This record gives sequence, structure tokens and C-alpha cells, in this order.
Amino acid sequence: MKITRRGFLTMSGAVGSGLALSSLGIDLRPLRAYADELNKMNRIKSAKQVITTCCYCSVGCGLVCSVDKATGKIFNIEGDADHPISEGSLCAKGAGFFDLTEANKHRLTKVLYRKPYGTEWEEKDWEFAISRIARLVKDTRDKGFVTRNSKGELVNRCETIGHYGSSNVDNEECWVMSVRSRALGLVYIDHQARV
Amino acid sequence: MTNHYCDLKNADVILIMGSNAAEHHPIAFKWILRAKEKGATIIHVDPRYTRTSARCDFHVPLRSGTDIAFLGGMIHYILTHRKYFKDYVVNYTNASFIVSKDFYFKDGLFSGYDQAKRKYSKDTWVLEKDGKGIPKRDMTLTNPRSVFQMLKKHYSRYTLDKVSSITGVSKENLLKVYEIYASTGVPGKAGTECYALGWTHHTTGSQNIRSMSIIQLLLGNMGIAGGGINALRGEPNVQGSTDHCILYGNLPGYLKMPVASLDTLEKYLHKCTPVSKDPQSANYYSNYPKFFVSFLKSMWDNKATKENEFGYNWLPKLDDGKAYSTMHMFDAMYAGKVKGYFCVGADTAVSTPNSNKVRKAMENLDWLVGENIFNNETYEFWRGPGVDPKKIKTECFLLPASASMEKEGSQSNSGRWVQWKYKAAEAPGDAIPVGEIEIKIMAAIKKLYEKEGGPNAKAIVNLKWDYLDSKGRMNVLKISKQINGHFLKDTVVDEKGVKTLYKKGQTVPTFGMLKADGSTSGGNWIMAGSFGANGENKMMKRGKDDPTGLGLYPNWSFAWPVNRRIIYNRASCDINGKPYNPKRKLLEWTGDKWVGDVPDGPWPPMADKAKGKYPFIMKQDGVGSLFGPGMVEGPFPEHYEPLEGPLTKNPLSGQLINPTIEIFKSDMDKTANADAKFPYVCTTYSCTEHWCSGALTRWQAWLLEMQPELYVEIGEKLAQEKGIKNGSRVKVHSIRGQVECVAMVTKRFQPFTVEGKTVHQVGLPFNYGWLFPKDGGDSTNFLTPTVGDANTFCPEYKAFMVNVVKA
Amino acid sequence: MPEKGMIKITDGFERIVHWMLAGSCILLFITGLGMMYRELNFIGNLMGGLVALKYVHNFTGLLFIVSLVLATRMWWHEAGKFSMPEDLDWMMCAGGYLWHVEKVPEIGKYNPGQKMFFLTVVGCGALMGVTGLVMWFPVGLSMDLVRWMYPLHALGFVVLFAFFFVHLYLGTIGNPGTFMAMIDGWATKAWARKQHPKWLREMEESGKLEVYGEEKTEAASH
Amino acid sequence: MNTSELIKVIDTTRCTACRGCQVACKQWNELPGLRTKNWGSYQNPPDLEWNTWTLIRFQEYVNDKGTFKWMFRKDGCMHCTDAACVKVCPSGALYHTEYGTVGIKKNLCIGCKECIAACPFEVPRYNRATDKVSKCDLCLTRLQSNQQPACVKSCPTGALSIGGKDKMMKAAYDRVKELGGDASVYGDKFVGGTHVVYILSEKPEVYDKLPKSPSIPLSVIAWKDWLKPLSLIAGGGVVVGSLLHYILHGPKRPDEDVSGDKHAEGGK
Repeated sequence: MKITRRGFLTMSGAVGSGLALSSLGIDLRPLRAYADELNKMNRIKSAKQVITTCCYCSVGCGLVCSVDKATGKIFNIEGDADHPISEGSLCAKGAGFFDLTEANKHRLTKVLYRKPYGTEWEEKDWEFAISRIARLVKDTRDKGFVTRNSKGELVNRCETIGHYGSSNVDNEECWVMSVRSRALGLVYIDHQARV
Repeated sequence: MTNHYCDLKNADVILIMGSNAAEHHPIAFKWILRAKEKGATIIHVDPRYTRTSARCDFHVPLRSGTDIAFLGGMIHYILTHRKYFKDYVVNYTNASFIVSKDFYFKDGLFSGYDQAKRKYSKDTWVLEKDGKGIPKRDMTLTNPRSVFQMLKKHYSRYTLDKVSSITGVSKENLLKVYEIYASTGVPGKAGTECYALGWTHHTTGSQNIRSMSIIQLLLGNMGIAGGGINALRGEPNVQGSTDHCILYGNLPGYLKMPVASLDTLEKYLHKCTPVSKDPQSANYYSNYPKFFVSFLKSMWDNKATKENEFGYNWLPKLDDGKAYSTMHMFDAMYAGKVKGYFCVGADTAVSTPNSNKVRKAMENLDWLVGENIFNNETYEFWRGPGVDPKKIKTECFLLPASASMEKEGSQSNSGRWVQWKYKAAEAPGDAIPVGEIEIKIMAAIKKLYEKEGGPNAKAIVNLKWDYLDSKGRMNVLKISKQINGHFLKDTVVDEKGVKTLYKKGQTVPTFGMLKADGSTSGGNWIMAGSFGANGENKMMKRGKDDPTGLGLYPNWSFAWPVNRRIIYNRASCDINGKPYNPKRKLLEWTGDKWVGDVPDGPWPPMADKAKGKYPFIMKQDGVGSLFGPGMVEGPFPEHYEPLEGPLTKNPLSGQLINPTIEIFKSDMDKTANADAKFPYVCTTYSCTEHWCSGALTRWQAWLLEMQPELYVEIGEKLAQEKGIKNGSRVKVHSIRGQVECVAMVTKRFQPFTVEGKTVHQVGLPFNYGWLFPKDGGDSTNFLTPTVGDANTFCPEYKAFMVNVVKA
Repeated sequence: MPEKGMIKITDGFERIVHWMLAGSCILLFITGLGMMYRELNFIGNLMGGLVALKYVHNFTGLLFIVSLVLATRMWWHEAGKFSMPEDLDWMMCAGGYLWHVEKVPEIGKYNPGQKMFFLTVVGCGALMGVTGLVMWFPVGLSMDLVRWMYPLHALGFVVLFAFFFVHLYLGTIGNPGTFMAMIDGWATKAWARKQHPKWLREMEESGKLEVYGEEKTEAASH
Repeated sequence: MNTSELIKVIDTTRCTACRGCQVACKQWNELPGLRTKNWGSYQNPPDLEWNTWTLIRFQEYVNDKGTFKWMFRKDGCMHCTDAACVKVCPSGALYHTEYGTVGIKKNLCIGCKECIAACPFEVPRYNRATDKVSKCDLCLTRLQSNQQPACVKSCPTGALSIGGKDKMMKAAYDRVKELGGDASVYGDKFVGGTHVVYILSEKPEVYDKLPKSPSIPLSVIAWKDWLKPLSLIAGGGVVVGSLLHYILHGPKRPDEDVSGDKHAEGGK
């Protein structure tokens, strides 16, 4: 579900302090400010508004991403005033959510590979990475697989591969990782629940 | 959280202990302040005066690692001053149960301790049963072997003087907190507790929380609006990732990981399914086989059959009694046993204790796969400080991932609300969602096994793994429904005489319909009901109606289990189902049904001896456990000193440290208790402006600008003694490592008087690493020890010993 | 063009410095006023906007400071010091500007009025330079100090602006014959006799007087 | 009663210094974060900057009773009614908006920095790279679109709120009454009343960088109210005086040339 432009406007009316500007009898005069200053507000009005959830602490605050319909890029992110917990408010990290988008020049955008004893990363494609990783996983698993433990009990486990993470991905991704780890027989499985 | 964020507003007293809510959960703190506006008293107990303390009614400083002493003192106070909620304690807890005659406690140890194994045999930690197998009870609570009397006796040693001497809290402050908090032990008042890593990051972490659970049960605060025990968890989906159990010891839905001795499904189910002979105990976990078999079906679908025990033996099995947590993994990696490592959305080279050991351990890896949105110290360990890349054999992959707003899916908040989020934009460059990366890698592995075979290849080749759509992208909805569960054949369900036909392939609307015969699948039973039988995705719901006025918002997203917003909610009513506090009516029995929140089961209240059930339906005995034999340290929490502390003797017993913690023994696992070279108690924490290891937030200029580099907070008195000026550079050492950082001299750390001596405490954030920013300092975890809670292996980040010197 | 018999009052360097000072001053007035009065913001349009005007003002200010330093060095000897008692006498009768005076006391090349004007220009000019520079580069100074630069700058302006008009008047229609002295450097002897009799006499006696169309030496024998 | 006049109330007693506002401001106004150093305080950047229009100030304070307090104050433009910055701004870049707040038209700013010296709260900041001064405009375009300013919207605890003047002032005074002690409303008693008003728990003089009784600096008054007209009077006076002198006294002409020099009037 995507909230409408109207939704964005109504939701921002009554937030935080519980005071709606529109309810205060404010005279909405024609916009007289300068074009460059106006730009962002106008862009928001014509943008697609997409709801997401904050990716830091576990309060689960709602956020609204304003997406430029022409470029498909996010250009503004602020609180979702309809959200019953956050009511539009955000802390420092949430308020800076925009800096996690591709606007942040530090984002990883390429598959990187470092060969043994290499001193730098090399750019690779997905095909290389996935097939190579699959091969490494299989070789490592098969070599160190423990079918029976020292007592002779059937254990079918792989103690040579560890998996860590992540509490910072979606439920569906968590489940996929949890299940694939078990199918592989991994036992060193952990994530940030412990840190 | 037993309750949820909006519910914090319903409390009359909020004890924030083991949490710095204002800094780490600023929006949760909104609800705490809303309670305050309505007259609630907010108490902050923390070693350091923080932004939370600044907005509380008062702050009580406590020496790190002494929470059980503090809370034990409160239990003692509640019992001796008769502040407990008697009706609740008698009916809804095991206070009236009788403890086995063989059980004892002596000088810090419970019965059954094996010194060599550092483990207890729990054989004597049992409650007596009558001839029918129903627990014996003494409703007068006067039997000296009753749990109530045993509890009273156990905590009689936690006197004000003793507690004050251990914790460094003045007696006046202790009494102030005890009195105010204990005032909630009446029907009309609710007290809640907010904790976070300040409680879990200890060698006694689980018992810290259990101590509070005991208090909440004594005061009748469990299961009520404005009550409960609320873990303010630290990551966006740590609730979900825990629910799906990316954890060595559990399978999705907290099902138990099979161990080697349980070689058949039958044995496993027998062991894991609790039995109660008490007809009034719902003992909901008697349904365990349904959840477990449905999970196996979700993994292997039609390849899992009754004949092959639904694939039970394809699952890996742990050795009995052995743990495989992060610390164990790095210990094994350090010993050269772990050769390959997937590090997904994490920065373990910064976040794991004893970073020197962790970074050294990684040098033994053959390969490393990183998946993240930013680079970090873990992925670049091969060229970290003091590491020569030309000597590191590890083959490394760093795979670009989509950020949160670049993918669709659900996240579970700490209040168990599973909220759907939408994709706002494409990820930059080649980045794709982590789930998609994992699906593709596993699909490639599966192909290899189909072609080449290998040990236990069936587990892989039979795996249901069709989660990419026609365009080769992750099919989120399909996975989500797989988690919810399906009917695998046409099924007629009889609900109170109404028969409904569910067709094969329909989503299961509630876990009550899961089956142990293989006719249903359920990737995670607690998530059953996140979809309606008609396929409606309830996680997307955005209804704002609040019929109870308590802020439950039943139509906003989906809360597990079965959209219940406050768990154990039947305990908010008396035995006849009438709310204890009519002003905050969470639930009420109207004679034929419950009205309010989704009740903990449909049965009548327990006064109905025929059909009625006890309120704590997930407990074997149906009541809250004051006596809790599930813990490895003992049924009653006991104060032990941290592995590293300022004392040579535990003031309460002859047992200095937690007798059941695992001691890691590698050459890099050094400790220094009460060592003059490391005289100051140190604790670590985060700050509002950064998140966890800082691996996401350090790359963000707005946030980095506010907290640009590593610092150590030092009290004015200690700074004066050491000649350290505010803003100057200092080195902080532990026996394991050191960090250099800026000294922040503050009035917010005050020395403690412990056992008559002055003990200084300092603290550092753990948000920095060498990779970025270059001049921001490195990981605080160079200082921390490899040791953790004996139940969960949550590392001890909160109490250890250091020295501070001018740089 | 000068005519025969006119005498050299100023040399080329003097005139260049004078006009640098005068020009920068006028430009500073105009640009300053353009900023001081929002009604006069349009002046900025002539220069390509108010920002440009600001820079014209700031850099003209630098030119002004240079000119002022040169002028001070050049004129300090003749105009920076009062010579008693004649300057006092001159002042007693206000140089004959305000009421009719039969015989204005004889004074040197610059009368005390001009000297006062000069000193005021030097003083206020320095004030304008210093305050202007602080306003331009306020970094590192206490805000209380910076704050007072503005009224001081305005005060200097008030004085200079007023003096400017006095000077303009006296240098043109108020004292006929003066203006050309700053254009080509020549004035009539009569003008010099009226304005600076003592200087004229001294110059004539020392034989330093330069008369248009005459050899210098001739003047000595005159 | 002027209903269109807006007041933003900063209730320091509710602020948790989460700094959501500080970042929300930067996000909305697209202001960059710059590299800073830890200078022994959480407060960073240490002061308002051209890229930091709102800043949470952290202050450790022990009152006369010996009670320790950690005080947080959100600093930023106070949006004065008698705004010194508007008064001194030569270009009209700074102006009063329809809400009574002080807006800034970036394109008109000429970077003269006069407002910097004039502001009694030391709010406007200069960016050398752009040669412009910047400050909070209370998210004017948001107000004009019926949205709360970014800071107010982000505030979790209700420490920030905005609304019509009368209602907000009443709420502020009610809150102060509820708080008691040294609590006070700060903002309505000077510079014609500010459009950002604090609820302070301590006496104003206790707070870092908060003037006890701010006013338009005397220097600004001396300059704009006295010297500016005086310059006209002086300039005009001299012109008129000169004319009068010319008319009444006449120019100082050289005497008839007794030596036979050619009569000349140097000037043409």
C-alpha cells in the first residue's frame, strides 16, 4: 500500500505535539517564496510516497520516502505521522535515514573480490561470485563434514563454516538464512541477538 | 517485550534499569514521558547519568554488574514489607508449590553442582507432585518448603546494608526505589520495567531479567496494561531474526535444536513436549509436535514424509550440552577449525568481545563472504592495523546489498508488531537484497549437490528452494506465506461446531490449525496468522482504531502470537475473569467469551474448575515461575561478581563468580580480577547518534558530525587524580588490549563506595572502528573479555576492569 | 591649458594620489549608500547586482586604504602639522570664509582649514579602513567588538560625507581657481596670493616657484 | 489577535537531546555534515554553523542546592519581532514572513555579514564558499504547505511544538506554572517578542550562550536609528550650507592682480 499525496499532507498536519497547523486558523497565502526554496515542497507534492520502517533500534518507527516519479530516486525521507508509535517523530538516526540511500557515496555498488594474498579489491560480477562461493561452500562443507560424533551418534553437521547475521534484514531474509544454514548442516549460527 | 511500546504510557511506575531508553530508543522514551505527564514516576538505575537520567524523576547510580543484588534487595523488601499482590501471587504463580526436599542452597551454590564441569544437575530442582502427578500446593503460603517461603529465605540475606555495600547505592536511594516500585503491588497500579543490553550483557544476564520477573510476578504486574517486562531491543529486526532463530540452539519459532542423543523424531518430540497432569493447565506447548513437523514440512515439503521422520535426521544435531555461539565460533576459528565464514549485515571484528582474538582468528579463514550496504572492518580484516595482506590467505567476497528502503518485506519490532515495508527505490549499482543473495548462493550449492552429491546431500537437494520469481528476483510474498504456513491438502477444521473447509495451498489462519501429521507446513509457527486464510497480508494493516483506549491498535500490522498485543493477558483479571484494574481494562470475561485484547486462549477463567484454565498457558504448570528451574545457575537468581571486578570476595557467599559460566582458555583469553594494574570498573555502550558497531552510522556525515570519534567518560574526581583534562587524549587498557581516545571528563560518573572502598567506573561507546573515519579510533572491544551469560552466551560487555592513562 | 605666468601648485603624483583618494571615496560613498539604504539597492544593478556592489565596495576600500596611506605620507609634512601662531590667527578669523576679513593672516601652502580637513580625512579614513576590514573579516574577534565596527563605520561615513561636500564646494565654486590646481596643477598667482600668500612668498624667495613659460631661475630675480 | 502569527515553543524540560531535530533540519534543508573533533562534549558541532541551523547544547550544571542537572537547549534562530538582522540587512534578504518569523531569501543575500554582528543571539552564520549567510527560516515552505517545520515534526517528546501565538503562549505559561521553581518563559519579553519561545527550568542566566535580556544591540540602534538619519542630515546640511555660503558670502575670489598677472579663474 502506498499512501497518497493527500495522505502525506494530512498526516503531516497533526504530529508530534498533537497540534495541527491547519486547525490553528493559519491563513494559507499564495506561495511567495523563491523558486529554489519552493522546489522541494513542490517535488514532494508530486512525488510517490512509499512507506518503510526504520532500520535501527527495534521501536519500528514509520517513515515515508518521497520518490521522484521521473527518476525513481528517493529525495526526501521523513516520519510517518500516521504511525501509532512514532507519530511522525524520529531520533537523530531515523531523521538521517536519507543518508542510507544511494545518495550516500560510500554505499557498496559492486561485487568485490579479494584473491588470496591480494592487497586490493577487484570488481567482479554476480555470476563469478555466486558460483565461486557455492564451490567454496561445497568443498569446505564436504571436507569437514561430521556425519557421526565421537560417540558415534548421527549428527550430520558442518563445523567448518560459520554464519553470522543479521538482525538488520527483513523477516523473510532471516528465515531464508535460518533454513539454508540448517540445510547445509551449519551449527555455528548466530547473529546480533547476542550483542 | 511482553507488552509493547505504546503500552508504556499506561504505567504508574517505570523502572528503567539496564537500559538507556532516551538515548537508544528515543521514540520509546516518548511513551515513557507520556506516562510521566500522567503522573507516573520514572526511575533510572544506571552506573552513569545519561540523557535518560536527565528526564527521569530520579537517577540512582549502581556499580556495573550488581543488578541481582539490587533486585534481590527489592524482593527482600517486598516480601518483608508484605507489598506483594497476594491474590495474584497465590493463584497465578508457583509460590504455593512445594519444593523438593532434596533441593538446597548453600554458600552461593544450589544443590547438584559439579565443580569439574561447571554445571548443575537439575535433578533436585523440582516441585513435588501428588499421586496424580499434579503439583502439590499450599495456598496459605506458610509451608516452609513452599516456593514462597523458600524465596523469602533466599533473599533474606539481601539486606539493605549488604546490598548497599555491594552495589555502591546509598541505603536511602535503595529504599526510595524499593518503596516506589513496590507501591505497584496493588490491583489498581501498574509498574513496568524497561531493560536492554545493560542487563543482557553480563555473565548473569538472564538471571538479571529473571530477578525482575520475580518482582513483577510478586507485584502482579505481568500480563497487565502498563506492566510486564520490556526488553527494548537494539536492532530493527532483532525480534524477527530471533523469532526465525538465526541462532545455534533454536529453529524458527524457538523450537529446540535437536541434539545428538535424540536420534529419532519420536525421542525428540517426547523430550521437547511438556506434559501436565493438571487439567487446569493449558500447557500450550503440548502442541509442540504440530509446530515442529510443520516446520520440517516447510523445509522439505513433499520430500519430508512420515516414513523418513519428515526429514528429522537431515537436520544437523548439536552435541549434548555444547554451545556454538559467536564466542564459540571465534574460539574455534582461532583454533583453525572454522574455515569459511558468512558475515551478513554485521561487523564482528568490531562488535565481538576481545577483538584482538577475533581479528587474529579471521586470519585462519580460507574464505569470507560479506554482505552489506557499506564496507566495514570485518570485510577488510586482511588489511587492518598491523596486518600484512600479503600474508593472509583468505579469499574474500564483499557483496553489495540493498538498503532497508530498497526492498519489500516485514520487520518485527520489540513489541512483536510485524510491520510490512515497501520498496521505495532500486538499490544502487549491482546491489540486491541479502535474501536474494542467499537464495542464489544456496540455489547454486543445491545444483552442485544434485550433480556431485556429498555427505547428507539429501538435506540440500530435497530442500524446497523456489523463492525466486520469474525475473530471478526474491519473491518476498512467497517466502512470507511459507513462513505463515499452508494447508498441504484439503482440510476440514471444526471450530466450536462450525466446520470450515480449507483448500490445499491456502494459508493457515492460525497456528491452532497446524498439524503433526504432515498435512500442514509452517515455516515459523508463531507467525501463523500473519496471513488470513484468504491470503490477506495482515502485516500490511494500517488501521488506527483503539477500542480499549489502551493503545493496543489491534488493526495496525500483525503481532505474534495471533495478534495478541499483551501476552499473559489473562493474568490482568481475577480468577473470575474480572479485570483487577477496571480503569485499564485489557480483558474481561463476559460469561461466554473474553472481550478486549486477543486472550491467551479461549478457555474460561480458572474459577471455572471444569473448563477454566490458568493464565500462563505457555508454562507447563499454567502459572508464573517464582521458582524457575529452567536457568542453568539455579531456580533463584543469586548475585555473583563479574568475571573481572574490583572485589576478591563475593560479599554474599564464597562463590565469587557465576559458577556456571564457560571459561574460554585460549592464550588470548586473559583476565585480571581485582588487579592493581587495572583498578577501574569499565562499561561499554552505544550512543544515540550511532548504531551498534557504527558500521552503518559512521559512514553518515550527519551522524558522524555529532559523535565524531571514540571517547571515554571519566568522572571529575578520577580525572583530577590522574591529571586528565577534558578533551585530552588518553589510553584505556585492559589485560587484553588497549584503545586510544578522547577523555570526556564529566560529573555524570561518580565514584562508588563498595565494601568500604572507593571504586571508580569509566565507560566507552563501542561504535568506532579503524576503517572509517580514519582518525575516529578503533574498537572498544579490544578491552572486553571473551565470556558471557551462562544461559545465552550474551557476552559480558558491561563490567570488566581497565586502567586509564594520559596518551 | 595653463597660460603663461600661472604657477605650479601640485605635481603629477600628488594629483594622482588625490584623485585615487577622491575617486575611491566617491565610489565608496555610492556603493556604501547602495547597501546602507535599501531604497538605493538599485545602484547594485548598475554593477551587476548587489553582490558585485559589495565587492566593488570592499575592493575599492582597499584602494582607498592604499591611497590614504600614500596621501598621508605625502601631505603629512605640509598639512599634518599646524604652524603657530599664524594658523591660530587664521582660525580666529575662520580664514575669511564666514565673515568678511580685510586681511586674512598669511599661512603656508595649506591653511588650517585644509589641514583640519586633511587630518579628518586621515583619521576618519583610517577608521573606515580598520572598521571596514573587520566587517569584511570578522573571524576570531569578539562579537561585541565587531558589533561596534558598524556604527563607527557609519560615524566615519557621516563625517566624511559631510566633509566631502564642504571640500567639493570649497574646491570648486567656493574658491574659484582651485579646481584646476588638481586637474593640471596650475593656478594663477593671484589665486595663490589670496589663498596661500605666505607659501607664495616663501616659494618666490627660495626661487622654487615654477611659473608657466618661465625658467625657474628668472623667478629668483623677479 | 493575529491568528497567522506562529510561535514555536521549545520546552527544554521535555528535551532528551536525541538530536532528531538537528538531523531532520539538515535532511530537509539539505545541509551537509562536516568532519568534527570530539572536544570533550556531546555537543557537536560545537556551535551553530552555516550548515547547522539548529544545535542541541549540552550543559552540566549543579544548582545552588547541589543538585546535578544535565541541561539540553536547542539553539537556533529565535525569529524576533524586532529583528536586528532584518533591520541591518542591506539587501532585504532577511525579512519578516507572513507568520511573523524571519525568512531568508538566499538569492538576495550578499554575504555582507552585517546580520551576524547584529543578532543578539549570534544566530546567522557565514559560509565562505558560497559567500552567503544562512540560518533557520522555520521551514517556511513547509509552513506555507501546512506542514510542521522539520524539527518540530521529528521531535519525539513534545519538546518542540508550533501553533498560533495566543494558544502557544498560553500553553507555555501553563507549563511553567506546572513546573514551578525557577521555570520561566523566555522570549516574549524582549525584541518585540520572539517567535521561538523557550520553557526553561532554570533561570535564563544559567544557560550557556543564552543572553539574559537580549535586545537589539545599542550599536545597531546607534547605527541604524541615529547615524543613518544623521548621515542624511549631515550630508544634506553641508550641501545646503555650502549653497547658502555661496549665495550669502560668495566665493573667495583672488584679489585683482596688482602685479599684472592675467586675471583668471582657474576653474571653468
